[in-house]
Amino acid sequence: MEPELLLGSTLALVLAVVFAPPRAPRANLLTWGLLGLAGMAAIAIAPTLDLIVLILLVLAVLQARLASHRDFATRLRAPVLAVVLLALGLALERMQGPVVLDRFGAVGIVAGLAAAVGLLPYAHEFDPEESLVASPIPWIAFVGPLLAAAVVSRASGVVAADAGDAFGAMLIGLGLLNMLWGAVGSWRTENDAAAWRYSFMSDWGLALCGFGLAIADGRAAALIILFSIVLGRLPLYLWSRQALREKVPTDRPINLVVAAVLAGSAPFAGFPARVLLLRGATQLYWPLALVLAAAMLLWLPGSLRLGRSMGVPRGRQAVGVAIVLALNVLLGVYPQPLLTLAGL
Amino acid sequence: MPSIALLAPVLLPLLAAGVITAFGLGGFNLGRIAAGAGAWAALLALLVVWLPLRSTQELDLGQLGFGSPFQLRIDAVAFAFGLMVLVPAALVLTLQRRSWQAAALGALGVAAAVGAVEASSVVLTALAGGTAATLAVIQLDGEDIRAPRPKWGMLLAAWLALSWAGVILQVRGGTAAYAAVPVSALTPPVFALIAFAGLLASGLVPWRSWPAQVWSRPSLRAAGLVVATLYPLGFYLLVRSYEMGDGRYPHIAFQAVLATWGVVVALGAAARAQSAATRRGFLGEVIPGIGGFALMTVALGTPLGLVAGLITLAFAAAMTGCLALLPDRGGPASLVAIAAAVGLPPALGFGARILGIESTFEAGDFFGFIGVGASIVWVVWMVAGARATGLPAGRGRPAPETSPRVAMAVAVVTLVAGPALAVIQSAYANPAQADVMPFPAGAVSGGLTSMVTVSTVLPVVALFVPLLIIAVLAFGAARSSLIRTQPRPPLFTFPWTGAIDRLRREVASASLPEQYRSLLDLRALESAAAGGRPLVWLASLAALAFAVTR
Amino acid sequence: MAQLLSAIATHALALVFYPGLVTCAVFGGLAEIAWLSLTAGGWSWPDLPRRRPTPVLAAVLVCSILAAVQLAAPFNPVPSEERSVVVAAIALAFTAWAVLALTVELVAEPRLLLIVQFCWLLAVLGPAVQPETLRPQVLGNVLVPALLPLKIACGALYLLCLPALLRLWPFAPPGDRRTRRRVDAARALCWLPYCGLFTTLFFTPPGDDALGLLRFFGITVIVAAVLMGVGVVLERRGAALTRSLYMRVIPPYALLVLLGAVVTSFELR
Amino acid sequence: MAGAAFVAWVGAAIVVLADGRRGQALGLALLAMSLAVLAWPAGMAAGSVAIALGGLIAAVQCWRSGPAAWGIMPAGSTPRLILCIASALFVFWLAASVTSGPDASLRFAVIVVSGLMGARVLMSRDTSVVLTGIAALALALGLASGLAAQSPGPGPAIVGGLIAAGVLFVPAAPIPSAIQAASPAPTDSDGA
Repeated sequence: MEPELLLGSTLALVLAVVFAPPRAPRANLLTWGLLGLAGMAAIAIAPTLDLIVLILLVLAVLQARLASHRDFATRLRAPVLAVVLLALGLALERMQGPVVLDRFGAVGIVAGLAAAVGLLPYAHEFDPEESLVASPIPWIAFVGPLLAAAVVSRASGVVAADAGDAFGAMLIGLGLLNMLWGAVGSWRTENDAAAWRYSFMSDWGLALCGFGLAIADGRAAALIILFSIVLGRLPLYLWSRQALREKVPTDRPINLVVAAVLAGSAPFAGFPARVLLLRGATQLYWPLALVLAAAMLLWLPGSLRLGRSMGVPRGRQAVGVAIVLALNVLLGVYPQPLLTLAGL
Repeated sequence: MPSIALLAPVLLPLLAAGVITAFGLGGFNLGRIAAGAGAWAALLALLVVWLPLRSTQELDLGQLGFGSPFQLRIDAVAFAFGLMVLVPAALVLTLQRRSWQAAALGALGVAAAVGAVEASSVVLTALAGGTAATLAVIQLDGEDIRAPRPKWGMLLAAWLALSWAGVILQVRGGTAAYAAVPVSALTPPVFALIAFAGLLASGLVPWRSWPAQVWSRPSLRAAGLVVATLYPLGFYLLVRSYEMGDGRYPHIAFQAVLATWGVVVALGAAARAQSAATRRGFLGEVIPGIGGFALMTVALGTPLGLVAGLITLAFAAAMTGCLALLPDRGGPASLVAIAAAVGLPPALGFGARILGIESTFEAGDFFGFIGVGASIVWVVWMVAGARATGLPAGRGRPAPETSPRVAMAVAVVTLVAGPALAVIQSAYANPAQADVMPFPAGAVSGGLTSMVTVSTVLPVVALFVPLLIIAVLAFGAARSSLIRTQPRPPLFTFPWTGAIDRLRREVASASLPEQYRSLLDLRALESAAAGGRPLVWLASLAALAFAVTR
Repeated sequence: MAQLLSAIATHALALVFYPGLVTCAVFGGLAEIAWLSLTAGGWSWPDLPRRRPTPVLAAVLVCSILAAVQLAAPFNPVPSEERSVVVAAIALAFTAWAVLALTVELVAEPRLLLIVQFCWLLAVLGPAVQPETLRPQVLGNVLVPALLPLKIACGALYLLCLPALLRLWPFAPPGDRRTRRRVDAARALCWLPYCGLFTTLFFTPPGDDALGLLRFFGITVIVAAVLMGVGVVLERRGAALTRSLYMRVIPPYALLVLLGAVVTSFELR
Repeated sequence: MAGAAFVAWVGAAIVVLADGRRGQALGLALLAMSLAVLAWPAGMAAGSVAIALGGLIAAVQCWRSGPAAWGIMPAGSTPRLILCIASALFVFWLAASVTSGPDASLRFAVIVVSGLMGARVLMSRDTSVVLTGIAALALALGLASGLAAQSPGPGPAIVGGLIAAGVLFVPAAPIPSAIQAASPAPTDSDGA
């Protein structure tokens, strides 16, 4: 799953740089994007979770060193918490002791993952005025997907069988929390940029549920969702920043199409992911599918708001939006090549 | 015919959308020509694929990636519903002027709807139907964002529910393909999901739902197309359910409840129609009303009921095309359209409803009472139709989007199509019914001149042809100038409609009492949860640790 | 093809002559004259011959003859298996509302009329639920003891509704400014279908012979006479009593009939 | 080994309790040496060297930056002291009593150092203190792989050493002046 996500992230970076708005700092974006990609490549090839945690620490320090509205220590808090939790979780899993220790280890890994990505209840502090590269957005939308895939896949070899259920249940629980909070937050919060951040969270909720289901359908759903974050939501957010500053909501058809992409409507990538998620949940425990199906409806109001906040893309940006839409349609209608590539 | 030809009815509108977009970006609006051509070509392709063989054809293009193969199938049901979608869509796309963006979206919507009908499995139908719904919302909002449109959430809920039903079938039965689902997999809960999806997708509710609301938009370009493409899809699911259930729903209670619900839907539409302030208001209720009758008969679970339902749906499709092109002014076009809508004998609507009511009696048990109810609802429709002939026209649509002659022609065709009821039944409805109900007990027969049911024979040609001639002579001799246009009071209002509106307003305006607001201060909650506070993190960790020890 | 043409010719004959247009016009004309003689002390020709007909009359004509050919009248050219009580009921239902198309002022007590029509439909279709057939003569022939009470109750309801449906009640439309009462051509066309349908549904079907003809029309004439009698009584008692009858007596009675139909169906399952 | 684990705790506690550069450097040096000693018998000779070197380089860099003072246990540091003692007792109970196996000292050191360094980073807003904490954390993470049943080799320890050695050299970008003026002055002990 990691190589595919690395590929997706690379493509997202290319899109972001090539079709960036005129006043966007392209060089900065490219430099830090490439650095992030290097870190992600290292994560993808890292053989153990220990190394992944160390790479995560490096990336966190490097990002925290960027000029930002928030101070260095504040920006490092959540990633360091993630590193510590992951490390403690790993240590507990590796010790011989009662089962509850294994479960606590699972808690550490899951909480560490949430903290690394910036999901509830370990959300990173968010400043809407902050530059993109220095903000928590790269964690939740660029590095996070691959990191999560790597952590979950490596953790399966570390987490004891007795704690496997707790591991999955926690992922699903945090997934539901993020889905609900993110969907409601992206709808109700006052600030449009914060709404975008919450919308990432809600998508992550689906991905966590997918990982938590621990069956092929769940993993496939998570992969598609993560791809849609990297190749859909992230570029769209990037291109919406200018309009967010200008605070001019628009109601053109393109805004509705973007809203449809963000809401996971058919035929965009979110839809098959939801179908797979429902299938996985049905196999595991059907009431979960009911809860998921109900929660999936919460995406719409927030997505409509975000779609309207995007303004009317023009010039290169419009081309970029068209490419993102096309990719999402392709992924939504025919995800099989991606899943085959990922061995799912 | 190579099986790849099955793609043509979907691909041709898609191709048209591509061409329109390419030219549109170049500054040329090919909208009407290309979109119309795409839709007509798709219709032609459907006819060419189906008519020579008149047997099921399939095309398998491998797995799509969500447990569902990309398998298309054209059988009699797909053919029937394909026609229901394509004929009115082609009419409105050809005759209404629209921007290239709207035309491209319209063509895409047509392709998606046809895709939903051609899909061989529940999940694929959900994907295509969901796409059609998304495009419908975009079309409507793109045309006029302030005008009424279907609630996106409702449509999404419908197609998500269907997706869920599909994946349950995949998990429990190993497949969600209509033709291969084991009968035991279509359990009551799964069917309940499908029925819920069907009702929501077509807005089949007794209160004023989107199929009625969209007709009150200032412009009816997008509305007509959306009703043409989306409205039949909910019924399609209910018809296909017979195929999955081997000719019946999992429990007879579903038939009774859905058939009753259909009558209630038709009654709701009739009640609103008889109290409409304008003719446009009345016409807006026509499609939901016909839909209610169609639901009643489709849900009965008998061959006659299904045949009647399919004919009623074909009638609804024709009326959709007619109403989308009808101008907001008096004159013969409006009169003929109203006469056709209420089912004046010997119109197609008359024959279809007569068959539908007969089917309830022949269904046995208590279904006959549903037929009595349907007759009563029809009477309300008669009142509404008679009243509507003299109502003020309404809002006044832009002239370029109307085509009074074609609208009148379509209405006249439905009026004079009563004698062709048996032909429609034999060529159109019977094969579809036979596809989904393999056991022919109670099937409709009678050839091309009569409709023979268990208890009666309806000699449509022998009876309706002379009646039609008499009607033409009688109405031809009559003076229509006597009809006085005037505001007309409603005959009745349901006592509880006001209460429902009041309740809705109260719920919408409900707010938390002042003294409790601090408990649910969203901003404070937001800053606590997403503010990056270590104490919150620690507490969360403790909560997780506590949870895993349970 | 010849068979089809022959069928068309037969049905055309039925629609135009017997028991269609001509028969309806003659029967209805006589009934109208009798009714006007009873209530107004005399009669005059309808407006029809002097002017082009209204769309209302056209609609009533089409619907009433369609209903008429569904009757179990002896020598009816339409074969018995081709008749349907639903067709008759719905076609007749149209006739009550056609006038509303012209203007609202020509319909007296429309709400009341609507309620009465609901009750009448129950009376017509209620007996068809349990036998699961819609052929009028089969329904007329039903003599199953368990179904007889329901049949009788429905017959009574039918008769109670007819004065309203034929407008033999003391309500004048608000827009009716005529000083002299004329033969109502539209109503004239409805006498035979309404009364004949009662004979068809609630009496055993007559044979295709002179006696049968006499029996059918005899009963139908009696029904018409009873209706006129009821109409005269209502005229004399005034609008208040009539409204009270149709608002307070008939709907509850119809509900009882409905209940009876449900109970009967349940018992005979 | 038990002594090395104790020294590791002492080093970590000094990092937590000290606000001056000298105190931090001392804690880091003690920590690096003790962790290196613990890594050696865990089959990570190369890793042990990397941890020692990385830790010492970090300690030297730390000695050269920040306020030139020891600053051990300044006023108001009682909560930090309690944290150090309580965490030591808790982790000792966990490593020695709750869990089993031969590497109790290693378990103790990894958990207590990771925990204390995490707490130190979360508590402080001072950049040099945070960086010192991160360097120490990196060393502990490098050692943590030694807990695995099948050793992953010296890779993590070497990477941990490299991070520790390099992290204090990373140049910090200044906070934009406008924001600096608007923000309250950072303190070393807030959150403590």
